[in-house]
Amino acid sequence: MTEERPMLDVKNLSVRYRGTDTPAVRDVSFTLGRERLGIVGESGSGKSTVGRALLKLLPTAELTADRMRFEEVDLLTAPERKMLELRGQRMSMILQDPKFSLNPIQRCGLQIAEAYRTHVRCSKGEARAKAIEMLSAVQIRDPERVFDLYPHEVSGGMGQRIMIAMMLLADPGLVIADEPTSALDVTVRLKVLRILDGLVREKGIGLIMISHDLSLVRSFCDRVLIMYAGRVVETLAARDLDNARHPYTQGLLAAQPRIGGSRDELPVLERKDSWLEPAEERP
Amino acid sequence: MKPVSVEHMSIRFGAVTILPDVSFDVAAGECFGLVGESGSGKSTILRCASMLLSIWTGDVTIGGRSVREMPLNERCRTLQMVFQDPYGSLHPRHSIRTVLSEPLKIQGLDDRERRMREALGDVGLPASFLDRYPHQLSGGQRQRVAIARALILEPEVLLLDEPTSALDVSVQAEILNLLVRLREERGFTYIMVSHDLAVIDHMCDRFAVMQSGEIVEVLPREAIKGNEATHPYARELIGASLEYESVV
Amino acid sequence: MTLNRQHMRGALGQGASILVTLFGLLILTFVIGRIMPTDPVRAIVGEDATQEVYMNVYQELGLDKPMWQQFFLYLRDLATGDFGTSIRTGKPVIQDILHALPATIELATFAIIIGACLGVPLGVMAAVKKDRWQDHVIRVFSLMGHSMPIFWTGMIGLLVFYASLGWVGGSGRMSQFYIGMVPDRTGFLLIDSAVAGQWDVFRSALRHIILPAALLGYSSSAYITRMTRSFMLDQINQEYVTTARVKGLSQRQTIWRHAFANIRVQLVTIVALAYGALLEGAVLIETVFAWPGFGQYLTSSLRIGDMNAVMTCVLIVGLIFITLNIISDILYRVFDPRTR
Amino acid sequence: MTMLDDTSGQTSAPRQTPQALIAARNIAVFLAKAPPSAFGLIVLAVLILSALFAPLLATHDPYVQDLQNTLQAPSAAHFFGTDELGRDIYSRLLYGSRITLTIIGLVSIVVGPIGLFVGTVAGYFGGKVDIVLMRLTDIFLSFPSLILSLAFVAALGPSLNNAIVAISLTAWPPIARLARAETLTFRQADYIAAARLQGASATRIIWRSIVPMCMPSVLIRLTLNMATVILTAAGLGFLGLGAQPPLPEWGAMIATGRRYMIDSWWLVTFPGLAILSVSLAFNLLGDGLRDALDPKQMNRR
Amino acid sequence: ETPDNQLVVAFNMNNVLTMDPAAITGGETVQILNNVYDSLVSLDPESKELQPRLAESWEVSDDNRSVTFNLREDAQFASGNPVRAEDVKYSLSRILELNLAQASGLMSRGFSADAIDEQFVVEDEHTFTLNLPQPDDPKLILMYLSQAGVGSIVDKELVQENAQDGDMGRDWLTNNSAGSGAFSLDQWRGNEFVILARNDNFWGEAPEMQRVLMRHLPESQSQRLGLEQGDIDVGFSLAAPDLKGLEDDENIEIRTVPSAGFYYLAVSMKDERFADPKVREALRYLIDYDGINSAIMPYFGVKRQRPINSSAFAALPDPGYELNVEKAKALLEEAGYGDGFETSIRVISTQQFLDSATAIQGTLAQAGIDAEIITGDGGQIYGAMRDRSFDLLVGRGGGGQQPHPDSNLRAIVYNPDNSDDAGLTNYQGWRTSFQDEELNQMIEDALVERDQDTQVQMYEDIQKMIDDKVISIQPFSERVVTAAYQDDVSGIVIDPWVSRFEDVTKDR
Ligand SMILES: Nc1ncnc2c1ncn2[C@@H]1O[C@H](COP(=O)(O)OP(=O)(O)OP(=O)(O)O)[C@@H](O)[C@H]1O
Ligand SMILES: Nc1ncnc2c1ncn2[C@@H]1O[C@H](COP(=O)(O)OP(=O)(O)OP(=O)(O)O)[C@@H](O)[C@H]1O
Ligand SMILES: [Mg+2]
Ligand SMILES: [Mg+2]
Ligand code: NI
Repeated sequence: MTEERPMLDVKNLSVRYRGTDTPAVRDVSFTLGRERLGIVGESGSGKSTVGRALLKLLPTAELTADRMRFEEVDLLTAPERKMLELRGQRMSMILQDPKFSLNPIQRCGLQIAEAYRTHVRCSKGEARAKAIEMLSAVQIRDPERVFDLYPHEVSGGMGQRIMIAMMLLADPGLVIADEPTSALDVTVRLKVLRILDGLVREKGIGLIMISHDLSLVRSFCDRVLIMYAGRVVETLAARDLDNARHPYTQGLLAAQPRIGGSRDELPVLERKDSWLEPAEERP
Repeated sequence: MKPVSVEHMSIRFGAVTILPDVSFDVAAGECFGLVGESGSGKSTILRCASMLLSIWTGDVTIGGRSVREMPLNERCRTLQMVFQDPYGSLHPRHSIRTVLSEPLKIQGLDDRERRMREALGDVGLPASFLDRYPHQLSGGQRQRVAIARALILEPEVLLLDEPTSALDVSVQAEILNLLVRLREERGFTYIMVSHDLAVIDHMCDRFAVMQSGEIVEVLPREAIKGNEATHPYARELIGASLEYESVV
Repeated sequence: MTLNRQHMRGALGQGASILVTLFGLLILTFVIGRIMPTDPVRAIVGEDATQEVYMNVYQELGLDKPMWQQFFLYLRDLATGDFGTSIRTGKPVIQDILHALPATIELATFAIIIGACLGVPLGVMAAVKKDRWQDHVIRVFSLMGHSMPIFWTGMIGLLVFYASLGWVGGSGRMSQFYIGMVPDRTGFLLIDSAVAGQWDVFRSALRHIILPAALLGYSSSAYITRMTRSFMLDQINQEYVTTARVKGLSQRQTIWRHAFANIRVQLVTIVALAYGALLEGAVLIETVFAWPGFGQYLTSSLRIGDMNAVMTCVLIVGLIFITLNIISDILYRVFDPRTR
Repeated sequence: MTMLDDTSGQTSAPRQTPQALIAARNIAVFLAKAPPSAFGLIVLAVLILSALFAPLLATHDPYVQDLQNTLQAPSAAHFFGTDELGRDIYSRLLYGSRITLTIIGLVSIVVGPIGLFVGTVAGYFGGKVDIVLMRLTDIFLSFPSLILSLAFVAALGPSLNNAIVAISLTAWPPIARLARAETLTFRQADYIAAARLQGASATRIIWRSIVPMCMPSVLIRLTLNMATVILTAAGLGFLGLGAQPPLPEWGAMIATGRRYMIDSWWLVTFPGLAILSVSLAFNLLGDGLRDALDPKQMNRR
Repeated sequence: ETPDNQLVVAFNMNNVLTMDPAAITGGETVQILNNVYDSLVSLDPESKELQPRLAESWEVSDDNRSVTFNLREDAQFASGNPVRAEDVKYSLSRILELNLAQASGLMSRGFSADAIDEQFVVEDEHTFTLNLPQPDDPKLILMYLSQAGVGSIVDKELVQENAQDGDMGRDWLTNNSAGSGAFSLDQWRGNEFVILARNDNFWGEAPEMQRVLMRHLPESQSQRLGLEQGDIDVGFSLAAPDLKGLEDDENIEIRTVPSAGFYYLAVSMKDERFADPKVREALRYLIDYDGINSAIMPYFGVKRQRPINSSAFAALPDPGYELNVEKAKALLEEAGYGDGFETSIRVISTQQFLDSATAIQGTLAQAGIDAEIITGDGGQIYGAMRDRSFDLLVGRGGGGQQPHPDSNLRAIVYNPDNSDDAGLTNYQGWRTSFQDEELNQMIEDALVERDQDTQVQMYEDIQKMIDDKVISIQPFSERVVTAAYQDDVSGIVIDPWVSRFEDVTKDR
């Protein structure tokens, strides 16, 4: 990796939700530079929990780690006031489902503008202009009109783009995208991904892409973390994904039917308890 | 093995017409796919065909008999459905035993214990699962139970409404394998809804592309790979899927 | 166009269903009025009347006619705005109620202001601090309000604050000897006395209303707190609240600008319903405080079997509730963009 | 005998009972953990125990008067003092708990099924059935419960039984509303569709599939309702329209005791505290139950 | 502190339904209207002697069949109209013609709307003759006429001005007054208050109070607190414990005076058990007269066991019944009910009634009689009595508004027709299905006896006979009324039937 200090440095992060016995995330360690990191894993493996833990958005969970730094800030000890500065401005997160992630009774544009006004002292007019600019940056055709729409009046793809606009408005250094496209139709999915990719490249920011779709992560990320039952079982460069050594990763890759692929029986995963051991410790 | 034929199916909710006029035929023992954007009416077709919705017009015949004219019992034993969400398709308060014995009781079938064990065996679950409750099962296991419930009345036509889209790829593979095996062994006729062309390609012989309530094109499976569709929307859909898969 | 027609149809449908409800209400009130075992005739003629006198009055009240005919006459009278004459006061019932209602409304309004000002912030606070000690304290405090028999608290309050401490006024709307000294303009004593410049009476009225209003307010704040809390909890767990936090909004901003903004409409409904429910508390508290309001009118009418009065009271309560429901429906439509 | 013949009950009983027992124990443990609902549980236990063992715990006969010993302040002989007829208030409170339990028990037994029936039927069938039933519910719902009960009791004549009838008449609509709302959400569920595909009749679906789903929220609502029922009953008793003397109903005790309140505080204080703590207990318990078996979480577990 | 020139009175107006003297019922309305309307004669509150009022004097004819009244010449109504014999005639005929509550009394004395001109004769402007339609005791009639209601003289001219459709001003008088009393009705709001304003045209001495505010405060506690806090001058319907509490307050005066009627235990003789005089006699010994009167009745009643109010002339002292369970048991044994029986006691749910019934329930139980208490409001309890369907009943009543034995006897004992159809609901004798021809006759005879001493002797005989025959109603207490008032208020008359506020003064 580069010699400069990584933007994000996490060591042995564990998260346990209050009222549950086993932690949802156990001993997760990784670092992130100005690159695109994918986190994949099956449902419930703790992907979103990791993302939310980084922003300290989990009021009902216990968070422990040996180290959790974002640039110069120690996230572990940072007080809420410090986090308010970070959130939105320096790190932000694109939430999964636009249907639920936008305030249903506030116009979309205002919600975007609010993100800007929270961090930048400016007039309403300026914020509005900035928001509209951002809306066109995410390729919304008639940003002036969309600005005044309510969330239920926009389609899923548009909603997702509004989310992206809102989260990238204040030029954060780190963006966590939590399954940004899984709620969308295949036809819109690619468009949204392209926009996101374009913006990230343009601004040169760190991106964590959370998804359960291996193939997607492979094409959009530089590196991939594979999670299984709250642990990272394998870390790989995206292009090496086909050479994954962990049987879980291999199994996931093989189980996917492919267009034009053979119609033979699909290989299925045989889960083993030993997978719960961290990958490094296996021979 | 019975052929299914949908003729001029049309339904409206209030002022909105959901399906203007849908017709297609499925050969006996065929697996027929339905794809299309979200909200295009795929599930609605299945719900109409199974008479879960009854206010539609047109007709559906199975083996030459109209589903409307079939008595309830016969219809239940001809056609069953598997739903999309494995978390919602099992009653959270019923044990698997209740889930499976209920249809037998309703239909007045005897030898229940054996039938239940067999059905569970067919979907690859041990008989000990009979006394579990849905919340003690994983998504894939639930979907198997849902399939077992459909199988226990020994129907001839299975309607599959996105049976795997709520599941992980790894679990999806198990279910798809199961469905393929069952069709080979018993010769069911399937109508399967999916939004994933890879799954359609893996399972089906022919499929219909739907857009806002209408079937824009019916294509054979082979048409996917080379995107041989003619209708623009069908082309776009297949194109996007192909592109997604290749980019990806 | 279609949207408009659909709205029209919705409005018509709603209108029709209100009519049906109203008609049901009429039947119900009529039945209640007629099966009351209390004998209104006896109340009029007294214990020692002869049979002859009794029958004379019986016929005058129209009680000798068959039931359906009575119902029909009742409907006809209602249609002409005639709610009948009270047996007890000899005045048109509606006039009596219009005298009594302002007293209750004044009390209820005062109470709901106290209740809402107390209940809403407490509810929000409890939701934000869910499962911490603040939450427990607020919940127990508000549930106490919901669990105490209002007539009991009224009595204790009277005993402590009036009899022992002398901080507040006692029974009635004002000191007894002020009665009849303020011209009746609106029926709202605080307003009337202020308009007439009779500040003595105003002060006295204020001293008298404060205790019952505070007790009623406390009991309705219990309901408001609880509903606010659960609405807020629903909202706080929503993704969009997380979105707001991701944007960097502080807790306070997230709560008030986003979560709270989303429950405003529901809250208005709740407060409206709580306001209606105060009528219920009023029946009891008015008995304890000799408050000459609607509740007293109803209970004393019930006691002597004053059918017309009872039926009209019940009808009015029903109407008030239906109106409150309609208003809250409309509010939903107006304020929630999703239902527009 | 007949019970033993029911084979289906027999086969399912050994399997299901542990499940239900475990669930019940889990709920109890959950409730006991939170201080407020623990308090509710304790008060309820005390209430039930005192109702069961009233004859053992009571120091006096609740009905026997002692006109020589009226209005005695609390003392060792009379823990809570005596009332205007020299009856022991402590013993009357104990026996009064039976009345309270009877009221809430009977009301719940009447109201639960009626509400469930009306609500599920309206919700499941929809359309005209729904409109008719819901209008009916609306009519009853458009009154505050006390006022409607008042009117009914006035119509039926005051007595404990009539009070129970009147309260039941006013208490079912909210349950029906709730059951209907729940049914509407479940009606769309796939497992209902599956049941229909298996040829289950509407009755069977409502009874076997929908009712069990509505149960938790109806139970919660009933628990919360009990507090209201107690207060309404007490209010009726207070207005002289509920339980009739010499029954030691708490509200009626307050109503009569209030005439002596200024000089003999114990006459109203103890029954008031009893009503307060029991209805508080039910409220807390209902809240606790809501957390313990929140129907919203159930599908996800 | 209440103002010096206003009197603030707290009482219970639940039974105040109208201000029309022809339609009123009950003592509370009489209490109000006594101040608004004058009658021809009045009763002295203390001695219960007849006194002149609007009539300066009156003569009874020798045959006891007519009374001639000479009206005061200076009397005028609040409207300024003079009071004339014409008004007296109008007032009395109005009652008969409207046939409302107050008609009962006149009709039971034989007056009828068909014979108005014979019964009520205007001799000249200030002379009025009343002709009795049947042999009667003019004393009693005069007592009747002393009371608001039947006796109220209304302002004919004013009433006729406000009459509609020949209703003789019925609508208007419900809410307005047309009298010549010391006060006139200023404002009345049902179950809230009555305000009386001083009548500046009053013929007598002008009252000191400019305004009398009569406030509906049914809660005894409220009245007590109001008195203690100085918000109220007089409280008329206080309950025993509060009166007891106020005894200690040195600023408050408490006074108890005899009033009309009894608290009694009634049996229905339709029930064969109670038709047996042995059983009735047993019940007589199953009431703890002393206990009830000392523990429950203070302020409400004093011990009385005969059905004639002790203030009436010819009243005998009590026969001295006592609780005697053994004797009662023996009587029951004789009657064949040695093991007791089950029955019910109806009682209205007002405290002293309920407590008495509960006490009686307790003593009945000692003789093995298991009586269930059924409570309700007046309509339900007395309604059942009027329907003649009850077993036992603890109630209050029995005439006595006129201090004449006939008033009590007619209400309690007399029953001319015992058939269900007769509907003589105004007679408790009929309600309890008690009929005794001998007693009936004696009551009739005593009333029309012209010789005072003989009459007294006859009434005493009746009382003894009642004792022997064990009638269906056993009084255990005679009603008294108690009021509490600020001690700087004087001139208050407590008994509602004769109460007037014109002499009330405050010395501060
Ligand atoms: N608020 C919460 N309280 C308790 N447990 C939770 C909470 N949120 C998530 N969990 C649990 O934590 C585990 C990890 O959840 P998480 O949402 O991180 O999974 P995920 O990998 O994002 O899954 P998906 O792909 O379905 O989004 C799961 O077992 C989940 O049930
Ligand atoms: N009960 C209903 N009332 C009104 N509209 C309905 C109803 N059910 C479905 N619709 C509408 O019918 C259309 C088709 O719905 P359907 O569920 O068949 O779509 P679908 O193709 O299955 O979509 P998806 O891929 O999201 O499952 C949608 O626009 C939906 O909103
Ligand atoms: Mg997730
Ligand atoms: Mg679908
Ligand atoms: Ni409530």
